[in-house]
Amino acid sequence: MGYWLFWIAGGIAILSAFAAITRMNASHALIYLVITLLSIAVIFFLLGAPFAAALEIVIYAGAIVVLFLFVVMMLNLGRRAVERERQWLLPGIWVIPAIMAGALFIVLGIALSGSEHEAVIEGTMVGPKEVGRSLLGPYILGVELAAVLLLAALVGAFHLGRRYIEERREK
Amino acid sequence: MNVLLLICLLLAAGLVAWASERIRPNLPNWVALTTFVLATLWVVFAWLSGPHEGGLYAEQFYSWIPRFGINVILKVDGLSLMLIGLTMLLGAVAVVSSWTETTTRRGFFQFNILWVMAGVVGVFSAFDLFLFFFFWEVMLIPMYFLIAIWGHEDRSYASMKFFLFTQISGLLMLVAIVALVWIHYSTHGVLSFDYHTLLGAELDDSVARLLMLGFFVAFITKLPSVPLHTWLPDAHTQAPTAGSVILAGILLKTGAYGIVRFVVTLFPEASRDFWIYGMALGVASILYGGFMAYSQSDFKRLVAYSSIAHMGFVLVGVYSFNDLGMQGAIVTMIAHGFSTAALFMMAGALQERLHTREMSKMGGLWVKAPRMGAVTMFFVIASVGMPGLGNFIGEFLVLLGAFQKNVFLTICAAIGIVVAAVYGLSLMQRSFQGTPNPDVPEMRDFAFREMSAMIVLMVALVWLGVYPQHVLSMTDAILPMLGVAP
Amino acid sequence: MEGPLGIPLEHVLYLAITLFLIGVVGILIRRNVIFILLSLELMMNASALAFVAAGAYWQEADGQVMFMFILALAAAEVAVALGLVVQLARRFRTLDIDAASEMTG
Amino acid sequence: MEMLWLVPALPLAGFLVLFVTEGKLPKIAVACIGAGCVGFSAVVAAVVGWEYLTSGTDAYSQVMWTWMAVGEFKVEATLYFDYLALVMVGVITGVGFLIHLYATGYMWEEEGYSRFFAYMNLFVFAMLLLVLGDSLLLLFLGWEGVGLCSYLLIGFFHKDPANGYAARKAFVITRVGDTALILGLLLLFREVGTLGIQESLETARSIWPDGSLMNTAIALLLLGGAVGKSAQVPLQTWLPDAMAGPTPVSALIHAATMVTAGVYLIARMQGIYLLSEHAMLCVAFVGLATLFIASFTALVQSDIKRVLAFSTMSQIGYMFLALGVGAWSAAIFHLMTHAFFKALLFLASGSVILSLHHEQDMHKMGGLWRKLPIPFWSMVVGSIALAALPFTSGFVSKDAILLTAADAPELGMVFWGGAIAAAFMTSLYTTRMMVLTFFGETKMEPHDPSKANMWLPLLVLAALSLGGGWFGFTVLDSLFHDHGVHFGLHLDNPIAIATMCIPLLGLVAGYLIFYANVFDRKGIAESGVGKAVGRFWFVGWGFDKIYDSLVVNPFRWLARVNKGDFVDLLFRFTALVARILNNLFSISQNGRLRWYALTMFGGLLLAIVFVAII
Repeated sequence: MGYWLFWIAGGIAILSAFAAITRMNASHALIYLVITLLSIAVIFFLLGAPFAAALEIVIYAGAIVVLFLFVVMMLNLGRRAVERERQWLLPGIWVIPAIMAGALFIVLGIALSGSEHEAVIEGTMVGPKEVGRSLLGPYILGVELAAVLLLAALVGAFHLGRRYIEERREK
Repeated sequence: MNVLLLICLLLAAGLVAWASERIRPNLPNWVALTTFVLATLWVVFAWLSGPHEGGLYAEQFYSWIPRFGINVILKVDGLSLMLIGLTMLLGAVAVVSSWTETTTRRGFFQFNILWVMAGVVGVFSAFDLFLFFFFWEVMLIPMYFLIAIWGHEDRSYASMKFFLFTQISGLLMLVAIVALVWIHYSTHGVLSFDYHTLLGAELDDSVARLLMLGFFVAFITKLPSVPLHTWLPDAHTQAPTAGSVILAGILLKTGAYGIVRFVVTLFPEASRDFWIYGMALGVASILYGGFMAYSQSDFKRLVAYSSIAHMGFVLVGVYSFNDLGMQGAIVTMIAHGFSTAALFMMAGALQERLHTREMSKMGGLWVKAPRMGAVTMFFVIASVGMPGLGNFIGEFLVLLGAFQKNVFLTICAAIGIVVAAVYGLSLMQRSFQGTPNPDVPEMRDFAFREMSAMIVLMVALVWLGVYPQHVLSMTDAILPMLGVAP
Repeated sequence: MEGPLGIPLEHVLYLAITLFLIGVVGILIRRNVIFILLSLELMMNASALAFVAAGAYWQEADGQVMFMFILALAAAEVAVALGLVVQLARRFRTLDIDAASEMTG
Repeated sequence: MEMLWLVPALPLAGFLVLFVTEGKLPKIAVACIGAGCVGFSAVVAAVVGWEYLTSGTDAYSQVMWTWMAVGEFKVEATLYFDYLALVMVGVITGVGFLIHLYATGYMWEEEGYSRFFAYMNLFVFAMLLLVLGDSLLLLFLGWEGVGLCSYLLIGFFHKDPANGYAARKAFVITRVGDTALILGLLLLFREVGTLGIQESLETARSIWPDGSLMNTAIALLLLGGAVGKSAQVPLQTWLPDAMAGPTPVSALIHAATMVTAGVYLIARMQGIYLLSEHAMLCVAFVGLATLFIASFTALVQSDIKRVLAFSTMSQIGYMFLALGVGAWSAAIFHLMTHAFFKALLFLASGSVILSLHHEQDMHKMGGLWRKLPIPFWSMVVGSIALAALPFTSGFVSKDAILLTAADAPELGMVFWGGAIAAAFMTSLYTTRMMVLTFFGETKMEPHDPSKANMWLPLLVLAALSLGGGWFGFTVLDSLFHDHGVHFGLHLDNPIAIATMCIPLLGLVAGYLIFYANVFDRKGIAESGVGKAVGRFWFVGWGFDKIYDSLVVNPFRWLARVNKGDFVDLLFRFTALVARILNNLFSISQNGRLRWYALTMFGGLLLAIVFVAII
């Protein structure tokens, strides 16, 4: 049961991911991305990581992708952008990336299938409590660093945005 | 005498000079000049008051990185003291020579000069190999700035070449130092960069030869010797006057000093086996440097190549492995410091007045500036090796020492004296004698400032030539330490 | 969740690889910055999936901790990257990433 | 005799004063200082000499200070005074003073009056140091010092590049000889262990009682130095060009003193030479070759100073010959008399040249004997002394040389024959010079600039040229302890009579050829053979050409070709390779994000494949 659920969610994730990178309209692509993220959240849930699944939905789908959408809307791309996308996305451009991706898939597949014993995920739940313990225990330094990273991103984003705003004001 | 204090004084004076530019643009010159004059007096005072026990004029020990056996060990023996004195004196001369030449960013300029000098003093007194390497780099980088910022038309090429040559060869030395320390550590179990500790390192012949080559290459690049000399003509030609004076007068001596202090003593056997190559390189430098000097048409370039020839004598002297050769090499180092520094000052003065170094655009300058002519004549004669002036003493002692070792190479080196006459007189002829060039504008002659610097150098050369005993007796005592039978 | 789920670890990893490669292909074929960033998000999710799967297999929290870090990273990246996108759009009047190819060696 | 140090010190002081004042003194003061200090030096020398002669000691030495001491190598700055030094110091200060005096008048109109006397005084100082130094190194100091002054004074009129060239040529060629000398010193020190002259001579005698190869090598190397300085074959080519200097310089440096330094050196080191027959023979042959070549060359020159220059070379050749056959005192004696009469000739010709506004070509002179009486009669005296007519000083010394040479074992007649042929030529070219300059039609109108300070030295030198030979009989003969040298008249010996008569014959021949025009001189000179021989002689037997094409031109060519330093090519090549690689790789650095992503992806693929294969 869980196994089939997993592959249903995984298939949706793959299909929608593929759709996300091939759409001409950025908004549509982002919606497909949200679908991918949601299916991944389902998989997380299946794997016994409900906390991760929740964060996936809340922060990824809910915050980050929405941020994308805001920017897309702000830039006001419209129909001409779609036309341009169509010109850029020529069939020939696929060839090399596809070959390389295929090659990498085959190589990794060989590497993965090489293992002898069957590794099966039991699906035992690891709840938020353990995650929290672990985060603020052995990983406390990582948390601090992540905080610094976020601060840096904050400052950087502010800097980039402020210039934009000031220049607009001058006009 | 506290060497560390002297080094700190120079470093601090550099900062003060940099800052003082804000008060008055000319103030950095005064700061630097005062510092150098004081330091010179300090050295003279130390010399007059004589060495302590063990023949050292100064000895300092401070712990630095004890974990790796790295300490600040500064010692000044006769050789070091003499070279430090030369450094400080030429520092003052260099400052005087660039008094009006440098007009932009004088503060930073003098800062660089003072820091180079601090590095040089460190190099001459460090008895810890790590500290030595540290100072070796300290003197390199300000020098790079001096060439790269205040140099002439081709400065970026020249400064980069200078930097790459010295840096790469310096890295070779670093590898050799680390290897030496490591080998000593693995046999004796003591991790130490101390010179005197490392003297006792027992090395295999082949290993010793390799390590010796590491040091040797670094030092003959700095010296420089054929075939690693090609950075020098470019660097000298492009450097500002003060830079050339320091380069020729002092920085080249660090190479010679390194050979005397480290190559010969740390690897006595390997160096002794190596003598024929060292001497042959020296002879090649003498002949090739002299020959190249003749073929140049640029005043400074000619003098630069002549430096190569003179430093060849140092190499020949050191690798004769006897007291005569060694003493000759030391005297040559000092005398070359004076004579070539003066010639570079002259080149700088000419460039300041005529805006060219090309001798085809000079000619007959004696008529316009007889003092400059006479002074140039004096130093050309000195560098040609006229008896009674310092260079002759050095070169003669070198030849005398080398003759005991190998007759053929000595004959070749002696031919270098003829070549010296050829290029020296051709320099004189093309710049100051001959038909006065009508295109040359009226130029002012040397005035008090430049003349006083020149007189100091002239007196020093005559003193060295007429009574070299002061210098000779100072190094006499340390000859056994340098692996040379007294 | 109770009981044996029975998902082989390899399968989850195959899924992660597939998603990752889709992201890579996305980066390589698109010229629009927005799509490139989007592909980047995909790749990050793929790796997050691999982490979480591994954590689940060992029944430890570390996989999820890594996911948290990836999340923080993604948030930071998106914040800066979108700022850059806005600048790019303003300066070059296009979202073509190849327009901003001035930083050549 | 404690005043000995003053002898060189006075000219040095003069030099320093003139050097420091930078030509700001009035001319009269410069003249007083310049000539005065040499004069005082002469006086001091005379006093010292008198004390020395009356004291009866063999030698007197005065230690001044230890010049340098390294291990076993020790050089004292010591002055050493003996017979040889006495003669040399007498010549240098005495003749030197007269020439200085003359120069105060000669150079009056020239620029750089003070500079001139500074150089001259420095020269006198160096020359005195050369002859007084008791260490070969001190001698070498003087040796190089005089070379330097010679260089400075030849190129005194430095505005003309030709003078500068001549000066450099002189310096460099003598430097070649000096290098040999240095090597000689090195070898001497290695073998003998000292550079003190007296000390090394003694040691050499004791360690090589029968001579040795080393001894010969040392002697030949010293000879190399002497040959360079004294303008002997094969390093003689600089001397004629050195005549570019002012005439008093030619008189002092290139006739009376410096060029005879080589003779002094060999005489001083006679202990070394006496131990080596081969070296002696070499000295003699060098002298013979030079005197022969130079006297022929002098015959066809047209520049009066060049005639005198070649004549100087040949006279020094006589001295070398004398040294080679062991006639030490005759050599030194000829050095002295030659200093008298050659200085006289130069100074007199200088007066002629000055009166003709620096015209030196004899073909443009003529008929001057009535208009310039003092120079004329001085020249006459100098000429007869040069031609060694009986009872002049030149005769006494040259006669002694020729007769001793004739006595030399085995090769005696060769030496004598060559020398006497050259003596004949000497008379011939002297006559030619006199005829061309002073007789015949007047081509230029002279103005007589003579002042007392210019003609007085001429008179004194003329008197010495005539009567200087008496020194030989009275003083020198007893001072040098070599016997078998024939001073005086020997009418019992046919060789001696021939020696006396042949110069006279030359004079007569000269009179017939150049004055009476008995032969068709022009016809001979313009015939094919005559032209070729004349040209060959004129260029000094082609030595210059050989050196130019063998050494000078290849050196210059190489210098021109290699101006950029071929060693640098290696490093430039390295830099070039780095740059090419840089260009190559920076193609990939195109700033396109997707290209970077693609290569990263490719790299990842490769890495994984690599790991998977392993």
